[in-house]
Amino acid sequence: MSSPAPQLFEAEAYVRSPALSEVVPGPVASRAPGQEPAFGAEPILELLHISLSFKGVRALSDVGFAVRAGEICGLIGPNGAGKSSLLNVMSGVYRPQQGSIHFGGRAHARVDAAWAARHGMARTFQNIALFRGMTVLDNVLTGKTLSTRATFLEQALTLPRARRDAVRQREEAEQVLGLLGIAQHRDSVVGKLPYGLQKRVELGRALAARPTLLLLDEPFAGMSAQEKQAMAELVLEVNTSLGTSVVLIEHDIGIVLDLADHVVVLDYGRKIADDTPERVRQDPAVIDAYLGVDHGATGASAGAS
Amino acid sequence: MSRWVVLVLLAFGFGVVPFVADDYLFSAILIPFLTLSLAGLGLNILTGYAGQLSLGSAAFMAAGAFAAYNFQLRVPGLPLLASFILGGLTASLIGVVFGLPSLRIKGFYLIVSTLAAQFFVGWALTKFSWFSNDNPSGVISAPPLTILGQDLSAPSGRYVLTLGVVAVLTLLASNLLSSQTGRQFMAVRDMDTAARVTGIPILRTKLLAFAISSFYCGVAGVLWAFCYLGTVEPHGLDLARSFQVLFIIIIGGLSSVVGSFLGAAFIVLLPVLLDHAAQGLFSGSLDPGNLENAQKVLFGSLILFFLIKEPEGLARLASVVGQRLVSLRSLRRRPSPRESAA
Amino acid sequence: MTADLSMLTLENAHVVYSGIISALRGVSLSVLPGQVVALLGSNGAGKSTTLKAASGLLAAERGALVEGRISFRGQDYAALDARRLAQGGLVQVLEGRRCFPHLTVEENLISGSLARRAPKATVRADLERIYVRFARLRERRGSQAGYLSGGEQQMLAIGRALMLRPTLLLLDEPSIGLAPQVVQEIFEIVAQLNRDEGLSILLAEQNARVALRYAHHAYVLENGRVAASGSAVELAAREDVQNFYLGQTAAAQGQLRARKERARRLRAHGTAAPSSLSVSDAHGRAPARLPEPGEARGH
Amino acid sequence: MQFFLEVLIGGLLAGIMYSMVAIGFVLIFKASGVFNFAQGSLVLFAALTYVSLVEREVPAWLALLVTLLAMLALGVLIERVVLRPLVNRPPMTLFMATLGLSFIVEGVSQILWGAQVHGLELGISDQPLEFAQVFVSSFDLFAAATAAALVAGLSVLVTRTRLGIALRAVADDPVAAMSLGISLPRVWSIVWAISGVVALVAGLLWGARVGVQFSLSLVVLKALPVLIIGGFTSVAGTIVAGLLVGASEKLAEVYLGPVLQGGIEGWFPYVLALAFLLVRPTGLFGDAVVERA
Repeated sequence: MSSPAPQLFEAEAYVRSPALSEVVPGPVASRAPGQEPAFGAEPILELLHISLSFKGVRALSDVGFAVRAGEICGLIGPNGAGKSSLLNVMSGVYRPQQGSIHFGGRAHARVDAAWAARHGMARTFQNIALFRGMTVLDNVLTGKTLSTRATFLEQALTLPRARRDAVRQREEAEQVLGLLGIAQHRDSVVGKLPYGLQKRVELGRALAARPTLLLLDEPFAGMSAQEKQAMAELVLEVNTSLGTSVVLIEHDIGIVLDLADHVVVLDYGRKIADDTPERVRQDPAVIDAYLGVDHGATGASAGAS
Repeated sequence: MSRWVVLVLLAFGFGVVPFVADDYLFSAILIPFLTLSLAGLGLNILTGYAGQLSLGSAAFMAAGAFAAYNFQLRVPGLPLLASFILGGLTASLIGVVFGLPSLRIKGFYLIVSTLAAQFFVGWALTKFSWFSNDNPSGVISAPPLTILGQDLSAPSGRYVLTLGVVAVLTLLASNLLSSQTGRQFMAVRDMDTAARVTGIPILRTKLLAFAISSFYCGVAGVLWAFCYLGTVEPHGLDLARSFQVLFIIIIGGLSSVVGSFLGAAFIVLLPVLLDHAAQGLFSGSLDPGNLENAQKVLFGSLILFFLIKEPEGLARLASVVGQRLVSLRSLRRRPSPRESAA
Repeated sequence: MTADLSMLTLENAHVVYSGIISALRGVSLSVLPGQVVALLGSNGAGKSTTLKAASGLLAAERGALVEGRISFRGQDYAALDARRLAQGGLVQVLEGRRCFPHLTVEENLISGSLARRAPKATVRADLERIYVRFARLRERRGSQAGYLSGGEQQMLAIGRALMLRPTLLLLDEPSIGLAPQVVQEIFEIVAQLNRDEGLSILLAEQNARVALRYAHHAYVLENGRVAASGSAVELAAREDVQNFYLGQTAAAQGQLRARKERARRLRAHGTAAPSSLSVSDAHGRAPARLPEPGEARGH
Repeated sequence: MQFFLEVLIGGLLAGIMYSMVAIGFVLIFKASGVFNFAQGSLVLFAALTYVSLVEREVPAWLALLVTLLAMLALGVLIERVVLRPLVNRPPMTLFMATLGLSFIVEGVSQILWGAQVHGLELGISDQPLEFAQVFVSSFDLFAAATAAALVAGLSVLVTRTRLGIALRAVADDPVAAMSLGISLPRVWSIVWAISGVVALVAGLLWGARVGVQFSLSLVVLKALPVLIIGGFTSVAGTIVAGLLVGASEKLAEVYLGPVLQGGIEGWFPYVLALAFLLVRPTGLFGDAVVERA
C-alpha cells in the first residue's frame, strides 16, 4: 500500500481529521442546508401497528414507522420506553402480538432471524452478545457465516473450496478489523477486552456480514466522549460509503440527533414523535417525556418546604 | 500445539514406539489411552465446542462396536476399515436421533435425552441376541485384524492400527474445528440468540455436532472392542464409562483437542500409578476394594479442583507452562535487562 | 463537610463492572442527616451504580469500587457488606421495586424484618405501623405481591425496607413505569417519611422536575461524573438542566452533521472513491483506522 | 383387574421413594438453582451411616441422632466448600461439580463403612394386608405414611415459619433478598442440610426395603425423570410425578415388558420424561425453568 493509512482519528487531543471520503478530490457542490438528500423511495424496513406485551405488561402499543433505504434512523426515548423490544421485534428475536414487519420484499407477522440475516439484516445487542469463548478474529469471521460455500466435509478435508473460503473470509475480516482499529487484538479472547473494544468487535461482526440494514442497540453505551466520537464517525462512514441503512438506539441523544436523518421517539411503548432531528429537539411532548411532567407543581416553590 | 510438535510425536509414535515398547505397554496403556482420547475428542466436539452436555458417550461407543462387528460378520469380504467407518456412521445415526430433543431443550437439561440413549442402547444390545449373533454368552470375540494382507492382531499391530485411525480422525477434527463449522459450534454454545441473528441454523448445527461427535465415539467403540479388549460386549461401555469420558474432557480441558488427549492420559495413567504407589507405600495392605474407593474420592476431588481453580483444564496448564518455558529460553539466550523488563 | 456529620459520603468513587465497564469516573457526594438528596441524569449516567455502591450491592452484579472512599455515618466501608449495612440502617429499594412475587404482601413485609432478628411482638408492632402509613397494603395483605399494581408494589417495596427501621433509605428510580399521579402519591409518602421520622433519603430519578420539587439538594450525573450540583431550588431555576438530558453539552456538536451532509453530497455525485469498506478486488487503499484503546483515551 | 391394582399400588409405593429423593433436588434447585446430582450419594451415605452404627450396637435413637447431625454438618460443609467458590457459574459447571461431589461421598462412605450389603431393620412389620382382595405390604403403607408426614412437615416449614419466608424470598429474587440483609450463604446451607435430612429418611425407607448397598445412590437416576415431569420448582409436582413414574414404570414392565424382552424399567421413565419435555417443557406444575431452545 503506497500511501500510509489515512488517520481517521488522532490519538491525543482530538483533532478532526479528514474522513476517508473527504480525501477524494472532486467537485464539492454547494447545497442549501436542510435540503433532503434523495433516499430510496421504497423503505428498506417498515413497521405497521406493532403491539407487544410480556406476561400482561404492554411493552409496545401500536407503533409504526418506516426506515428509508440509505438513511440513519434514530430511535430514542426515556428508560423503559420499549426501544430494545422494538429492535428485537425488527430482528425476529421477539414475536409481536399485533402488527406486521415489511422487510426484504415481504410482510412478516414474525421475522425469522436467520431469514432476515440472509436478506442483509445484521445487528448488535444492548448488553454485548459476543461469543465469549472465541477470539476477536473468530467473532468477526463468524459474521461471515452466510458467505461460506464449502460443506463441513470439505472443511475437514481442507479441499480447495474450503481453502478459498478461508482465504477470502480471512482477508475481508482483516479489513473490518483494520477499520475498527482492533487488528492487533485479533487473537485475544473477547471476554477479556475492555468494554469499548468489545462494542467494536460486535460492530465488526455485524459489518462482516456486509448488511444492507444495520440495527445498533446502544453502540455508544459505557464509552468515553472520545470513543463515542470515534464510533460515531465509523457509523457515519459505514452509512455514507456503503449506503448501509442504520437504525440506531442510543441514550446520548446529542449524538443521535446529530447523526440521524430521521428520529422516532418512544415513551411507555408509544410513538410520540417521528420527524427530523431539528423538529424532534424542540417538540414539547419529547421534552416532557424526558424531563418528566410535574402535575403537582404549586407555583414556584421547590424543595420540601 | 504447533505443527512441528505434532509431527515429531507422530514420527516417534509410528517410527520408534512399535519397536521399543513391550506388550504390556501396548495393551494396558497406549491402546486404551488412544481409544479414550478419541472418545474424549468426540465428546469434546459436542459438549466442549457445541455446549450440549451428553452422558451417552459409552452408548455410542457400544453402538459403533456392535455395528462394526455385525457389518464385518454379515458382509463377506468387507475391508476392516470399511467396518470401522460403517460402525461410526451407525453410532452417528443414533446420535442424531437422540439429539433431536435439543430442538426443544437447551444445554444442561439435554442430559435426559443422552441418558435415555445410554440406557436404551445398553438394554437393546443385551436383550436382542441378533446383535451378538445369537451367541449364548453375549460376549463375542473381535474379528481378525488384517488390512491389505497385513495381520495386525499382535499388540504392536493393534497399536499401530489404533494410532493410525486416531491420528487421521484427530487431524480431520482439528481442521473442522478451526474452520467455519467449528466457529458455528462455539457460536451456538456461547450465545444462540446472537448465532441465530448472524444467520447460523441452530438446530442443524446442533444435530451436526451430535452426528460428528457420535461418529467419533462410535469409531472409538470399535477400537475399544477390536483393538483393546478383543471382545465385543456392552458390559464395559456403561454409564460409568460415559462419566469417565466426561471427566476426561473436564480434567483435560473443554473445547480443546489437546485437552482430550491430556485428559485421557491422566485418566489411564492415574490408576496405574496408584497401584504402584499402593504396592510400594502400604506394601499391599490396602485391599483392592478400598483402592477403588480411594480412586473414586480422588477423581471427585480432582473434578472439583479443576472446576474451581482451572476451568480450562490441563490444556490451559500445559500452555501456561509452555509459554513460561519459551520465555525462559528466550531470556537465557539474550538476557538484556531491557527486554526482560518488557 | 466532615465525614462524621453526614449520613453518607462518597469521595472520588470509581466503579468498574466485571473489570471492564467503567460506570463511575470519580463521583463525590454526601447526604446530611434528615436531608432528601436527588441524583439526576439520563439513563446510563451512573445513578443506579452510585446507589448500589452505597448499599454494598455492587458485588451482586460483579461491580467493584476500584478507587475512592465511601463512608456511612463515619464508618468506612472496608468492614461493611450489604448485610451489615442493612442491619446498620442503610437500606436500598432496588430499581423496578423487586417485590417477592410468590410471597404475600405481609410475607414480603416480614422478610424485611428478618435481618434484625427482632422478637415477634416488635415485628407485629412494626407491621401495624406500616399498615397505618400504607392503608392500601393492609387491604391487600393476603394477596401475592405479583398481582399488585405498579404503585402498590412500589409502596410494598418501601414498606418492606422500612421494616428494617432504616436511618438512610436509598430509592432507585421510584417513578419508573408508574402513571404520573401515582408518582405524585409516592413522592408525597417519601416527603412525609422525611418530615415525620427525619429519615434521610437518597433517590435516583430520571423525572427531574418532580424530584427537584421534593429534594433539598441534588446532583446531576453525566457519563459517570457529577456534572452539576446545588440546592434543589438553584437547580430547578437553571434552565440548562434540560441540556443534561437532551445532550446539548457534547463537545463535538454539529461537526458530525456537517461531515455527513458533505459525505452524502460526494456520494450523490458518484465521485466518492471506492471506500475501504467495499472489498476492492486489487489491493485497495489501506482501511482508515480507529485509534487503539490506549491512544483513544489519551491518558 | 385385581392383579392390575396390585401392580399399580406397588408402583405407586416405589414412586413415593422416587419423589422423596426428588424433593431433596427441588428444595436445593428452588433456593440456589443448583441441580444436585449428588443427592443419591447423600441417600447412600445416610443409610450406610445409620445401619453401620446400629450394627455396632449403637441404640437406634442415638444412631438416628448422630446420622441426623452428620447430614446437617455435611449440608453446611458442601455449601461452604463446593458451592460458594462456584457461585454464579453456568448450570453445567455446577452440575459437574455435584457429579464430582457424588464420587467423593460414595467413595468416602464405602471407605468408612465398607461396601457389603447391610440388611436394615426398622422394626416395622412387613406382612401383607388385605384390602378388598388387594394385598399391600404393611411396610409400604408405613413408608407412604412417613413420606406424607415428611412432606407435610416441609410444607409447614416453608409456608409458616420465618425460615420458610427467607427460603422463598431467596428463591424468588436473591439480589432483593441481599438488599434486605438476608444472608444467602446461610440460607443455602440450611437448604442443603434439610435435603440431607430428606435423603436420610429416603435412605432408611429405601434401604430397609432393598437393603443398604451401593445401588441406593443410583436412585438419583430415577429421580431425574421425576423432576423433568414434575417441573423443577414445585414440590407438589414432584410428588405427583414420582407416583406417575413409579406406577407407569411397573405397569410398563408387566404389560409391555414381555413384548420387548423385559428389563425396560431402566429406560422407560426417560422416554416418558422426553415425551413430557417435548409436549410440556415446564413439567406438570413447575414454572418455565427448563430452557426452551
